[in-house]
Amino acid sequence: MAITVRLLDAPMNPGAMIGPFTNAHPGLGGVCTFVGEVRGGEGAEALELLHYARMTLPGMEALAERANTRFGLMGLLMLHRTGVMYPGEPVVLVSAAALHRRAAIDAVDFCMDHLKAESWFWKREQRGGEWHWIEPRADDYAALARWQSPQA
Amino acid sequence: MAITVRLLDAPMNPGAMIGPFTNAHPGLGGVCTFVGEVRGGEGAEALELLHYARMTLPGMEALAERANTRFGLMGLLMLHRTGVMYPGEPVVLVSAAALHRRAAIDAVDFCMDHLKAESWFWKREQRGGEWHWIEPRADDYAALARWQSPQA
Amino acid sequence: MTVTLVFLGKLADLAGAAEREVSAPLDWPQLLAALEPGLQSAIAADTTRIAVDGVLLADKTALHAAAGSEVAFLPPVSGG
Amino acid sequence: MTVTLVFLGKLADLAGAAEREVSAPLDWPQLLAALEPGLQSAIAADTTRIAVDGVLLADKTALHAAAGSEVAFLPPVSGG
Repeated sequence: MAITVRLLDAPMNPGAMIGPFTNAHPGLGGVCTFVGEVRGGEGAEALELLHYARMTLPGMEALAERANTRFGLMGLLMLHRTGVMYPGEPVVLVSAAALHRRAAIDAVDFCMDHLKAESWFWKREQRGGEWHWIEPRADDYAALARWQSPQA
Repeated sequence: MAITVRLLDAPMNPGAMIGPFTNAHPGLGGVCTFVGEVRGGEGAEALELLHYARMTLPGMEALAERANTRFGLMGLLMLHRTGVMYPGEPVVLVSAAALHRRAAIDAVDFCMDHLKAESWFWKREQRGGEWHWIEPRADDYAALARWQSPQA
Repeated sequence: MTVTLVFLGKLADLAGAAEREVSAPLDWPQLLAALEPGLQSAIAADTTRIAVDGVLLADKTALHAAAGSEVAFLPPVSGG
Repeated sequence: MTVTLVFLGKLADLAGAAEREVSAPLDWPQLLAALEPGLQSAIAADTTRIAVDGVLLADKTALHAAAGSEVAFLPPVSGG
């Protein structure tokens, strides 16, 4: 079992991460990977992700430990960009390896929901040359509620 | 929007598929990918996947179309091995690109559940030099029930 | 002229071959009469589906296969 | 000796800087007294959390920061 959690201030290459991660976990049944990118369109020119060094990475590490315990993973890779990014650039990558597909898929889903709604990142978008803060979205909190029943 | 569905009778390299697939869909919000491998351990030496050429690929293509319609995808890649495979070899890869993470993750989950429980594949495992057919599992059918309520 | 029978998954082991030719036309009673007892009961089992030329039959006892048709016997698929 | 205030997200725009030093020690009434009105109300808002040296306060009015401490103001995180 290996948990790798990183904050990156330069572009990442998801394809280059997934092969070695998969190969590092022989005996696994499945690997689920989610890569989130800066969306183009809608006039957004750039996205800036701010964090609080003292709390953001420790919070992600605690989340990775919770996911590992809850889903019984064989490996978990959690990478998140900070800084200014442009449409098409990867922002976040979560990859979970497990004996069974259900654990791998659910772990990625769980980590993404918690990264979006609970991790210490603040975002702003540049439109027409001006930066605008992105406000929290109600459906991000709603997504968390899915994980709160004892069975879920 | 591009749907790619393939049956492969030789080893696949998931890492090499995901980068080009992601790059082919600019403007996307997220890509979710599941790769299932032949599990090692438990004494299995090899896995053989048999299919029925006349129905297996058309069935996968119909599944891909259903997932595309249901989740409003930007792209879907569905690859499945046939033939004899050894522990650690990829068996199946499903990758979905969408504007939002929920659609991408749910589409992969939906496709995997239906590939496992409804697609025309028959598996046997070699243990101690002998081939044994793998029987259907009740939890594969239970997984399908999750997708049958109108909201799900 | 014949109908081709295709035995999938473990039905091929039971049939001793993946394919077999039988005389056309073929309906359900004729099919059962053409099969040895072990195979007959495996194919009559509720969990075995039949497809004619790639199309599943809703009711397999309604089988009517003409010369040149392919009749496939599909046992339950194996989950992963 | 001082306490370092750290303004995260859009609170940094409101404060005009990401950090600010104030005299130690610092409790909740002293904090409010040290801030200009716009920032004061933003920090008093229910959705703004406070962390001292990386640890969130359950009740921010219980703030007690000693000299050398870092007090961070965390507005709601932005979903994706």
